[in-house]
Amino acid sequence: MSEANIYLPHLMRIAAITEEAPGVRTFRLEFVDAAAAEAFAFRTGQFGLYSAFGDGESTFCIASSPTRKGYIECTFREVGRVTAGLADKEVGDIVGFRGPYGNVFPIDQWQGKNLLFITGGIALPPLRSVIWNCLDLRDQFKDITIVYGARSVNDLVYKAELKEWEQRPDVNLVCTVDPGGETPEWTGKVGFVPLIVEQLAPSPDNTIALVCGPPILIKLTMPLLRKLGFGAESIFTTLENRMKCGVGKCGRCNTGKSYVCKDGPVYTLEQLGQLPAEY
Amino acid sequence: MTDTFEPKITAFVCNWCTYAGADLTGTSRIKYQSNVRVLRLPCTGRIDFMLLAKAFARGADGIIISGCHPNDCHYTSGNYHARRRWMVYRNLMDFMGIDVERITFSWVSAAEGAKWAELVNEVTTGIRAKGPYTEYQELAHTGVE
Amino acid sequence: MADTYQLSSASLDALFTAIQGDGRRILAPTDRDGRTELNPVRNPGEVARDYIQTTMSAKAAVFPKVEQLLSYTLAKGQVDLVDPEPQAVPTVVFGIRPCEAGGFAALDAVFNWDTRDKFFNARLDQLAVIAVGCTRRDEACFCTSVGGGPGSVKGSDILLTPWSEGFLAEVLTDKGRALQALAPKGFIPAPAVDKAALLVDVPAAFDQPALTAKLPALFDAELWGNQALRCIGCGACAFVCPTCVCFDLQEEADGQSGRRLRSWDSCGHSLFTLHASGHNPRANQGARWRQRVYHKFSYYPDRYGMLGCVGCGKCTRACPVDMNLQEHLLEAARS
Amino acid sequence: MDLNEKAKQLLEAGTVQAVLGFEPGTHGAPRPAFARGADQAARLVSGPGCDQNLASYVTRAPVKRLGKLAVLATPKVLRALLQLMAERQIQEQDVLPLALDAAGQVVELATAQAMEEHLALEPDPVSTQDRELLDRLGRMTRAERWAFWQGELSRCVKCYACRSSCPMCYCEHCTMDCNRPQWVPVPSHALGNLEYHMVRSMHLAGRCVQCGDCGSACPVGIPVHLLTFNAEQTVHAQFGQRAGASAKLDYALSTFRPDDKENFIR
Repeated sequence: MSEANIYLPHLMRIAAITEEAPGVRTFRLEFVDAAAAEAFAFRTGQFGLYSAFGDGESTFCIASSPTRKGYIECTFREVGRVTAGLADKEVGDIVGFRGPYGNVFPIDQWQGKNLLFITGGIALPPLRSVIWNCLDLRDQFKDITIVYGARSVNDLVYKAELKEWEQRPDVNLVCTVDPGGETPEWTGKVGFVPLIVEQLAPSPDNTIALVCGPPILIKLTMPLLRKLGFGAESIFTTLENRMKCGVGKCGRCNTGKSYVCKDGPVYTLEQLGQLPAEY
Repeated sequence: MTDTFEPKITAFVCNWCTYAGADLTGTSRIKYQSNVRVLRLPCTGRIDFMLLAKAFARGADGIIISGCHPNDCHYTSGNYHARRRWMVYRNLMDFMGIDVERITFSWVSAAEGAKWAELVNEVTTGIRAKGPYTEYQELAHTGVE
Repeated sequence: MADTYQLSSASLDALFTAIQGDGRRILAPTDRDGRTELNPVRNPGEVARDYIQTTMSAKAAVFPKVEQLLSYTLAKGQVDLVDPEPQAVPTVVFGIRPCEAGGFAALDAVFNWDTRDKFFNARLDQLAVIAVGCTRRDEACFCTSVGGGPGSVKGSDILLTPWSEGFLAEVLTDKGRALQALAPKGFIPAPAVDKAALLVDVPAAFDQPALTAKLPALFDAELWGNQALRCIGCGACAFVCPTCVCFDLQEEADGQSGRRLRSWDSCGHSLFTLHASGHNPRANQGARWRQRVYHKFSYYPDRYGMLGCVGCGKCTRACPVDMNLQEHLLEAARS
Repeated sequence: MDLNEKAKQLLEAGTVQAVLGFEPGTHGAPRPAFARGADQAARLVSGPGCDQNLASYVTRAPVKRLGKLAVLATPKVLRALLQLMAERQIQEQDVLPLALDAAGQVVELATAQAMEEHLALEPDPVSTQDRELLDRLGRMTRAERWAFWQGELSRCVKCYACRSSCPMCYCEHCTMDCNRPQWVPVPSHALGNLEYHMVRSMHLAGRCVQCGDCGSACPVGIPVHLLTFNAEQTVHAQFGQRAGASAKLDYALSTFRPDDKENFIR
């Protein structure tokens, strides 16, 4: 018998499908094989390759928290062949999952710190995993602030959870939509995420910032945080490189000497500074 | 050839003429062999040469491709474009060694129910004699380790 | 010191026969239709005579251009997944050059970094390499600039050096000794011979460690864009290269059954890093050409402690527009 | 004035920002080169071995960003430029073709008409090697032709050098790069190779200027140029037009004549 086939996915049954926003869905996946379910463990920040059998594999983060046992969740937007294949699936259908891959958000080093989450659109899923992980260990962290924006109210994902975070006294949620994206009933802010962060002017003291979003959000938010005094080693992000194997071999995610699927996807701004701007 | 071989014939037909012609074949109670699988397209001008290639790759042993006679096209010039395309494609396939005799090009009008039946019967019998197009159907597994 | 023998042409015949008797195929350079490529051979007579190298490399013996990683059948709510056993044919590659023999280590470094690739390992296990030292070279060769040489033993199980009417044979590994054991009488202890004198001279062209140290600072130099103006963005260099390991995973399904195939890929192609959003971190050919150089001469040493290039020059010979790697590396070293 | 002086003059006067020609490369063999300053004009060479179709660079973004281009115009380059004009990819003023007369003196062909007249003088002969292979193929049975092409295409690794070296393959997003639907399989197994080369040849029917660069670019020596030549030959024989003959040529497969003759439609 030869070695294990590192490209062989686990079979997962879709337990639940949530429509998050136009073309954006969340799958709750449960292992078909009980032994695999038992053996499976991951840490927040890790990702996987999800198979729509017949169309291929796509890379998404594991959007659920490791503290929630028995299932994993992923959130994706229908943009290509595989995500369209996944979007056709119904509850009970089988998809594939390979993982967990990549490194982690080091939340065990953030005890007693304030956490500042800054994200936009469907970049919330990777940070949502961290948020729920920290909320399930709430007493280990001081203030938790979440700045989350989307193009319009309808484009906000995890709408139910946003309400839950809003009502929680121990979470400071600042929700915003791009100008023109608001609805009459909208009570949150209106403005681009970097602008809202500037208005919020969060203090860098004893604070870890997690930033995740489209290149434009990263481009505007990072210098702002630096200006506010955040150290490059305390700003974290997760990269979205093109990936195929997820195990550091196929070469796609190679950026500088780093393989984003092995050495990332989680990087501090300081680590990003050592990589060539090729991500 | 064991007599159990029943060829799969794929027919790409235009909606306005040949499909209607085939319909007429049925209403005229004219019998023809059931090996043909009819695919209806708006016009022969819509029939991309890759559809033929995919048909062979997915197990067709013979192909019929048929539409309105020149000057009868519902869209005026679809069949004229198709004709030019077929002229180039047929030569290219032949040059590459693909068995172009497995592909029958034809004009069948909406009134030619009998011609449709005759076409299908003749093609089916011919392909049955030729046997399955295995050399093409094996391509997907050749060169994979 | 490896055990060195002399091997006559007749003994080589016997070795070929014994190897095939042991159920192994022999791949060697052959001259057919004006091309020198690796093909199955039965006896040394079929092996090409006067060649510098083959066009395609021997990597295909361990990393085929297309291989099936898994297959499945689909039914409503049910997937039957099949994990295939790799079909590793016991193989002896004969007659490749020492540079190329050194390439397998670079492949192994990636395929077994942290996780192990069972397909590659199954084939590498079944492979033995009998390289033949170089008595000819051309302007594309630069093995001595990257730690190799016309008589380098790295990566070979047996290294033959053309000598008088037969060969000097250095048996270097267990696999080499296993081959020797198949036809032991042919291996006669050899007198001390100056091997270098029998081989072509390949003066080193550039100081590779200095170049590797210099590359990070050269990342944003215009040099790469200027060189790549001529590059047409095909994959010829990557696909002939004995150390290029990048691959693509492709899904092919037909109704109720499907398979996942691995095939060679190239960082020279624009799609290689294209995001679903349309963003492409390497949007122009200059960045892609630079990636080829940096991956082999900067990232490989950083990550795997070895180079991703053996200086064989296959990429230069195969390139439709003569992107001469050695020449462009020299230009970078001097800039 | 010879090529080097003309290039120097054009670059110094700023008439063009780059002169695309050939320079000596590995083993002295000519390779494409951009002279982007008067000082680089002396590098340019011409004559035997300068037979790559430089027109394949003309539609590329990095080359367009250089500004106005002069290009050493062998007959195959002129045919490709005219075909690119016929397909509205470039206009007369974008490129300044520099043809060389028998004495090696530069003839500027600033207009499409000048290019067409110059071309009429020098048709490109089919090489003897191609002629022999085409004759051999002509004598083969269908099964033998199938075996021949399956043998040749089995060596294809889909490096796409044929596509990348073709002046007429300028599409931003090639059919091969689309995966919705995945028309042609990406891996280079027998089906993927056959379908790729079939699509490539069909997409060049009536557009291929028969320069042969795809065949010479192939690292494993597959005579893929004979496939596009076949498609182009049919267009010439059946529809009486030849790609690259004029800047005002209609695309053969999007025009027709009601009386197009064929002998196989029942």
